[in-house]
Amino acid sequence: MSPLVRVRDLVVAFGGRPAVRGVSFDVERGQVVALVGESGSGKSVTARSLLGLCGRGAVVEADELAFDGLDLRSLGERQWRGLRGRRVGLVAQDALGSLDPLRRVGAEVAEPLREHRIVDRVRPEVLRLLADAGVPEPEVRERQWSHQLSGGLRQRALIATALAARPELLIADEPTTALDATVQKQVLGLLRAKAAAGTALLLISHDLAVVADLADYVHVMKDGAVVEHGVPADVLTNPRHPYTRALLNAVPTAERRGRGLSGTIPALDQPDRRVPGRELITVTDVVKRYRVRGRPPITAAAGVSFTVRAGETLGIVGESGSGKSTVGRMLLGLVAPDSGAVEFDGVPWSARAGAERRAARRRIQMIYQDPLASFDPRYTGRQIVTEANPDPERVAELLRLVGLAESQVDRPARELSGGQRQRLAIARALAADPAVIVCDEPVSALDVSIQAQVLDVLVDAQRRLGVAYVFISHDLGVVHHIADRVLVMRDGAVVESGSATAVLAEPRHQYTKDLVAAVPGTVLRQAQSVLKPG
Amino acid sequence: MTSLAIKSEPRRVSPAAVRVLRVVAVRLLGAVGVLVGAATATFFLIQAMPGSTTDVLLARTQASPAVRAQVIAEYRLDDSLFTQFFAYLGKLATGDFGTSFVLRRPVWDAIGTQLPRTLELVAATLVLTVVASVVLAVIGAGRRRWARSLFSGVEGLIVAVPPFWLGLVLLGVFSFSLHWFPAIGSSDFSGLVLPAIALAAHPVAVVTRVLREGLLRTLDEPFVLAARARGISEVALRARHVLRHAALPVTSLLGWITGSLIGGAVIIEIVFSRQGVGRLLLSAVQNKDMPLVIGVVLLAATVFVVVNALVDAAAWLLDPRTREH
Amino acid sequence: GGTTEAAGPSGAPVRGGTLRVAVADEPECLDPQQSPTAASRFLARPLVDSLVNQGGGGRIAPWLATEWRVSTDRLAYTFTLRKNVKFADGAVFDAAAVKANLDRVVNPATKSLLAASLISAYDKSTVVDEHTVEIRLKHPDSTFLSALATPNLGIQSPATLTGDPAARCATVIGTGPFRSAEGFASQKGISYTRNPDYAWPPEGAENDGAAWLDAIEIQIAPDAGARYGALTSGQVDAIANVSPTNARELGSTNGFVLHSTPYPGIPFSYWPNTASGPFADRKVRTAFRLGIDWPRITENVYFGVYGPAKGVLTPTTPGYDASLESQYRFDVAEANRLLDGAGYATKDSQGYRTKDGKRLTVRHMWSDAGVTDLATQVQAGAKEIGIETVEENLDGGTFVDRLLKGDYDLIDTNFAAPGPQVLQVLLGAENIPTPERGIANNMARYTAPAVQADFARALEAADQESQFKAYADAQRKITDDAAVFPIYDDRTTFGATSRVNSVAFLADGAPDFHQIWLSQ
Amino acid sequence: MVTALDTPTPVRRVRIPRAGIAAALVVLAVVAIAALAPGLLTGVDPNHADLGATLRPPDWDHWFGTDQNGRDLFARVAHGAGASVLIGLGATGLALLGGIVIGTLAAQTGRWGDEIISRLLDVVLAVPGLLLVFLVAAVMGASGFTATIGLAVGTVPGFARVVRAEVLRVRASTYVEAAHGLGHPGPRVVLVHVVPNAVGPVFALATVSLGAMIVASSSLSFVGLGPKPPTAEWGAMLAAGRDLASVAWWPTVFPGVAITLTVLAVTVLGQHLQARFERRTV
Ligand SMILES: Nc1ncnc2c1ncn2[C@@H]1O[C@H](COP(=O)(O)OP(=O)(O)OP(=O)(O)O)[C@@H](O)[C@H]1O
Ligand SMILES: Nc1ncnc2c1ncn2[C@@H]1O[C@H](COP(=O)(O)OP(=O)(O)OP(=O)(O)O)[C@@H](O)[C@H]1O
Ligand SMILES: [Mg+2]
Ligand SMILES: [Mg+2]
Ligand code: NI
Repeated sequence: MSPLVRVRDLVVAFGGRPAVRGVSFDVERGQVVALVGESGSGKSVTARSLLGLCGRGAVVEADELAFDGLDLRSLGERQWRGLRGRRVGLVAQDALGSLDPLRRVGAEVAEPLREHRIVDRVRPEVLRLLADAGVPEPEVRERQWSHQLSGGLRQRALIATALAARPELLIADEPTTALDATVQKQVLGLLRAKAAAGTALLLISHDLAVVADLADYVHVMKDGAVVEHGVPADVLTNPRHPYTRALLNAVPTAERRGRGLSGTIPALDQPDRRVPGRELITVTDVVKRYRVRGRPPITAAAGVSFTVRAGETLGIVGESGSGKSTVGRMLLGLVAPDSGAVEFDGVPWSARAGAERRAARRRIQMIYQDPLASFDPRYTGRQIVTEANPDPERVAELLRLVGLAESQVDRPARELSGGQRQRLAIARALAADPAVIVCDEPVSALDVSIQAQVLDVLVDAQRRLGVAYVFISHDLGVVHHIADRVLVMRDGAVVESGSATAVLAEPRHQYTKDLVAAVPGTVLRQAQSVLKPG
Repeated sequence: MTSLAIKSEPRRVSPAAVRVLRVVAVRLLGAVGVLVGAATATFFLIQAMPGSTTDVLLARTQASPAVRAQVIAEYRLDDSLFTQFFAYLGKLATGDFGTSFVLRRPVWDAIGTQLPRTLELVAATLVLTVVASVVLAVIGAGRRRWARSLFSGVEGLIVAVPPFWLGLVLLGVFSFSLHWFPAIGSSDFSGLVLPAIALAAHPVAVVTRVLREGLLRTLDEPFVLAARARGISEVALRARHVLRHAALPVTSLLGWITGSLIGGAVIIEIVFSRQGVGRLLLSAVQNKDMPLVIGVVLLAATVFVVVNALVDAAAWLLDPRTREH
Repeated sequence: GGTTEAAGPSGAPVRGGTLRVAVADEPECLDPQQSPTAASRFLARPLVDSLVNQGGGGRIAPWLATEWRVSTDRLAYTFTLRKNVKFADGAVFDAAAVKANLDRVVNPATKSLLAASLISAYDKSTVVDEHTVEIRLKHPDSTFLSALATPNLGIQSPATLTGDPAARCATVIGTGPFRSAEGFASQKGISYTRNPDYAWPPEGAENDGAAWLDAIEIQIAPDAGARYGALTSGQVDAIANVSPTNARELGSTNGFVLHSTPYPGIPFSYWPNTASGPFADRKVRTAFRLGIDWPRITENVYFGVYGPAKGVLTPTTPGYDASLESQYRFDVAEANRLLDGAGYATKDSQGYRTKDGKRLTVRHMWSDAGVTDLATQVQAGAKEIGIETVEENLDGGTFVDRLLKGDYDLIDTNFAAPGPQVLQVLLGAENIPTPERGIANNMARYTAPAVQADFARALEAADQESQFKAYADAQRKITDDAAVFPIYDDRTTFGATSRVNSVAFLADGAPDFHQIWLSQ
Repeated sequence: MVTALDTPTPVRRVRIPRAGIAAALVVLAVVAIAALAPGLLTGVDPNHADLGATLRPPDWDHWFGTDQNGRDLFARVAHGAGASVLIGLGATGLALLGGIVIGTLAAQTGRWGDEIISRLLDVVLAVPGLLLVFLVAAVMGASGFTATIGLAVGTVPGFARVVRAEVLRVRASTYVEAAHGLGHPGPRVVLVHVVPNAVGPVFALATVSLGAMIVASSSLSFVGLGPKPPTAEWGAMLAAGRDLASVAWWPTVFPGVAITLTVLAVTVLGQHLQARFERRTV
């Protein structure tokens, strides 16, 4: 029997610029095929060519582009519509925006049912689909709008819409990007069940860990072309292409702790000689509640206590909304606790005012998840750092330290790439000669390979300058990689703390155990343990 | 891996009716405040006009001193400003807008006879604006770049033509030369056509642009891709998904436009010799007919307040996201 | 096409039809007893009749009063009233009605802005019998009968006089040839229907019965171009106040006729402030009058529709003295000589005359945008003889304020009136506007005793001949004194399709709807 | 008519052909010369009435013909640029200044100050722009100055709201927090980071609204509430030429074309600038 999908030498170009160049792959019935690769490598475009929805101005050419023997290259609009939703379902990349915010969730799920006249009575089917997709209380959810649903629920509702007309192929484009580890686990489970039930699955991800656990076959893409393919176990343990190897190396995990991830900073291969110094920050029993009119108050910090020592890295992990950022902002004195105290250098923020407070501020800096938002849009890279330290030599030195070339820093920051922007943010933070830098999800928005570079820069700077980090992240791998000590937060409270290895390798608290267990990548971890460094 | 996930917290809020009532009450209070403010500002502005009210009222007439005294006494023009002001406010509170100095009849009556004509014009203009913009925007949205440029060029041109000049041209061509439409008067539908077109030209251009850009922007939204991926037709896509989104910014824009149409109607009413509040106001201002001027200002402000309430209600209906607050 | 002064009937009149008219101005109040505007007179005339009628040549003719007697001290007028006259509401016209009207007009509660001052001499009325009324004056007033002839003192149904005067701002009920059920709607207009019982037109009227027209519909259209468009596009049958450009065009368009008649009274004129400023000097005034080519300006601005003025009164005004016309000539040399003589012999760098280093500047104050073009051209003309005119376009409030203070050099106005008595209204010493007196019409602030004496003589005059003689003397002195710069003779214009027949004008320039008829 | 007084026209990026921008620049250059130094375009006095040459059609001596008073229309159209454009510019400038100051004040004076200022703005906003100008004209007398003030007053609330919202947005932005984190004093942060970043949108809005202001100012003159005669002003010239339309086309056509071209050029350029601004920040 011929494969369900057969693609040979697919080329997609936008305005003469090819985004996909010569991709070939097959998807068999009931098979999970994965496309992995960094951002912009052409994964989404490749997948969408199966629906004829590559976007305005796309020119699609292929030697073969067939679905169940049907030649997709010559389809008219009507035939495409018969295919879309009915035979091929799409869970589009931007799950949070893929449900029409002005329509009820139920209407969205019902749309393909009505369009393709799948059932006579739509509502029971909608409820069944929602329940199937793992949406609790479907009767309630069906009547809600997407903004009333959490990210995980939206993702599941979207999957329900894609599966509504019982397609033979489901394309899932980054189905878990925006999700917490625990929710991610549930969604992946759902997809796995669908695949097991016979639906073919084309899975797209930049996350090797996700792919490795789920896929029967993997295609690694770079710059619009497939550079390597094979069954996951093969590709991950025995990468032939340097790109695949670099990609694997870049994944931060406990196993790679203390080593460079990107291979760009040789100094990191020297042993780490840091010794934690005196206590810089003491947090005692802080409580913070947010009151929003018409709702019960939210406890973002419920009696949190900890210390930060000079030169160490304290990791804070926890799911979204657990109060990580709130605690971070309290360290900077940006948020005043309702009770309890945050002492910096032995003096609580509440006791500092005016010039003294401003001077203390300089000694504790912050790095944000979205670095661009933290730069004045009118400033060039150099101006941004100069604002923190007027000494041009020191500025040049720091820019060099974070690996920014002279040619890059005299441009507006928005013209820099994501990784470069984050390096600039690090340079600015360092320019104030701080004792502590609070990093709030500094690498969450970055690709694995870029993330690796930024993490390396952070580690390098710490080793050279002895600055302490408070490193906030929901990514256990990253925290495990960089942190000396870890706090695990849940609903504003610290549920567990201790050395990184102790907490994350042998969690004691049930919540931590769940978190750790939810992290995908069993296959990947096994693979990495056999992978040779370098 | 980002932290965009939004927690769905159980919403434990006061019953919807109570919430709506509170919103309505707050709005009403705000509206009254705006109206009182407008009345106050207008009252003192008018008092700042040069020349005594009596002189302006009796300008170019040969009223005898006895008549003069009568006018002063009847309109209490010899009271102190503040006495006049509070007396006026007091009457306003009871719904009494006073009597026009010049027209010698209740302000409400004077406005009431002209108001329907102006409202007619404004309503016709709004309908025309909405219909024409939707049609033009939908036609203009799917086009190639050069066609879009052409569309926006024409829009720019329309916005640049002063409406009164457009009115004159329309009159010259369609009334004076072709005799298709009446040259004066406002009694029937055919008399409404040209003024509505002249008044609607600007709004149509502006709304079309906003709507078309809304359409284009919405067509880029991820949920459009998702909807297309379900196999729905382009027509259904536009009708069910896209137009509503594009209409969102337009509702608030229409609110603004309705407010400004009252001002624009003044000019158009003059050009087309139409009955209306605009001409009433122009002469009231010239005659320093204080009660009448305040009456018209209050009317316009009321329209503004009401329309904006409607716009908010429309947004509330159209966009469930705004219902949270 | 064509132009008529006052068309006679063309063929036999036909009854029926509705005449649609567009007019420029609307009154703020329909009732002419209250409103001072010409618009209220225009719109009320078809509804109300007057005791007497003033026809061509200023002659007073019987109307609702069939005859009258004036006492020798000229303080008592006894009117004999026409019988069988009915108001539109069915009430009977009688002596009590006349008394009620006049008493009501002078009652301050009516807030009459013109009518009351027209009969400022009025003392009281006495009902002698049902059809005889005696009116007493406080002092003799030779303008009294003319005043009674205006629509401002038209007789209205007594029942309507008792209530709130404001009610009559919409509906006026009189004995006229037409009646209006809905009355006047602001910005819209008014509709009239024929009064079928009408049988009491003024003496000498061509039509001595009910009006020919079934109905008249009057629409308000302030813009001249729009009115003209409405006429030429067939939306209306006639328009009042045809703009000069349109008037010229209409005269040469087939199917349309421009009906026009000069207004009696005072031409449109510039009035110098003779009390202070440069125009206090008679030489400067005379130079201003002689040195500007008024006829040419009039031709430029009004396209020959209005004729240049040749005297203090318009030629059609009774009592007009034609012998003075030669004085109103264009003579730059004489003007310059006079100005040199007045001490303005030197000129500054911009070509304006100076005296003691001060430029000869006059300030022209106005508040009506309609005179802009005229003012512009007068300014240009004055510059030719070295006089600078500063145009001061003021808002109503400031205008009145400065008028009362006499803070101006030039001001413009015309004044339609049926007879030479108007001279006193505009040049009588008692009519100088002052803060105490309020607005009045002697804007020249003219007080020459000899002229005032002529006015007094005219007022006392026993017969029209001696009255006119006194006014002729006044005209000569005013001309010699250059107390006014007449510019053009205003005309009333009425453009109509050629279906509209027998268009004639009343004394104050309004068309006489009673005798107009429509060809079928 | 929709004027800038009333609508915060949300105009999005429209790609304007290069030729269009060039043409707009040429038009604006000519208008600018006419507004600032009309003597460079014509040596004729716009108020010189040649009583012997009234209402002449365009010819070699009078490119645009003469008006009823024998004044050269080319000179009047050229000099008219000053009135119309300067009123538009002046009103926009005043509105910008007022909008920025009031908007910043509203955002910075805390809850009560904000509430009071916002409610006052609401009052002004509730009165349609043109009505407001009528009122101002009635109080201060019709003149170019009043028209400027009236238009500006009507526009300030719209601008102030935008500025207020922007200041609030910018103040809550991460980069302002970062600047505070560097230990800079509050006022410095407001002046160096908040205000400059907050005024961008209102400047973009102003470039677009300038065109609408010019249209509005000519509308005012058209109904007699603009600069007084004999000042040459496009709207007033149109009004004056209106009665002559049946005998002479030139008094209405040239000023009308002048307004339209100017506003078109201003709008095109405004959109171009706005597009550039958006590209810079997005
Ligand atoms: N509609 C379009 N017009 C022009 N270029 C496009 C369009 N869609 C995609 N591209 C370009 O094609 C390339 C591949 O895009 P694609 O979305 O397939 O990347 P991806 O691998 O899915 O990346 P990511 O992980 O960020 O989703 C990119 O350079 C992108 O800019
Ligand atoms: N300014 C605020 N006003 C009201 N509620 C707030 C505010 N800031 C945070 N919260 C609430 O406090 C809780 C904790 O928020 P916080 O940002 O600290 O979580 P987090 O752990 O950083 O989550 P994430 O991983 O999504 O960034 C959340 O429920 C959030 O909605
Ligand atoms: Mg993608
Ligand atoms: Mg956070
Ligand atoms: Ni991630």
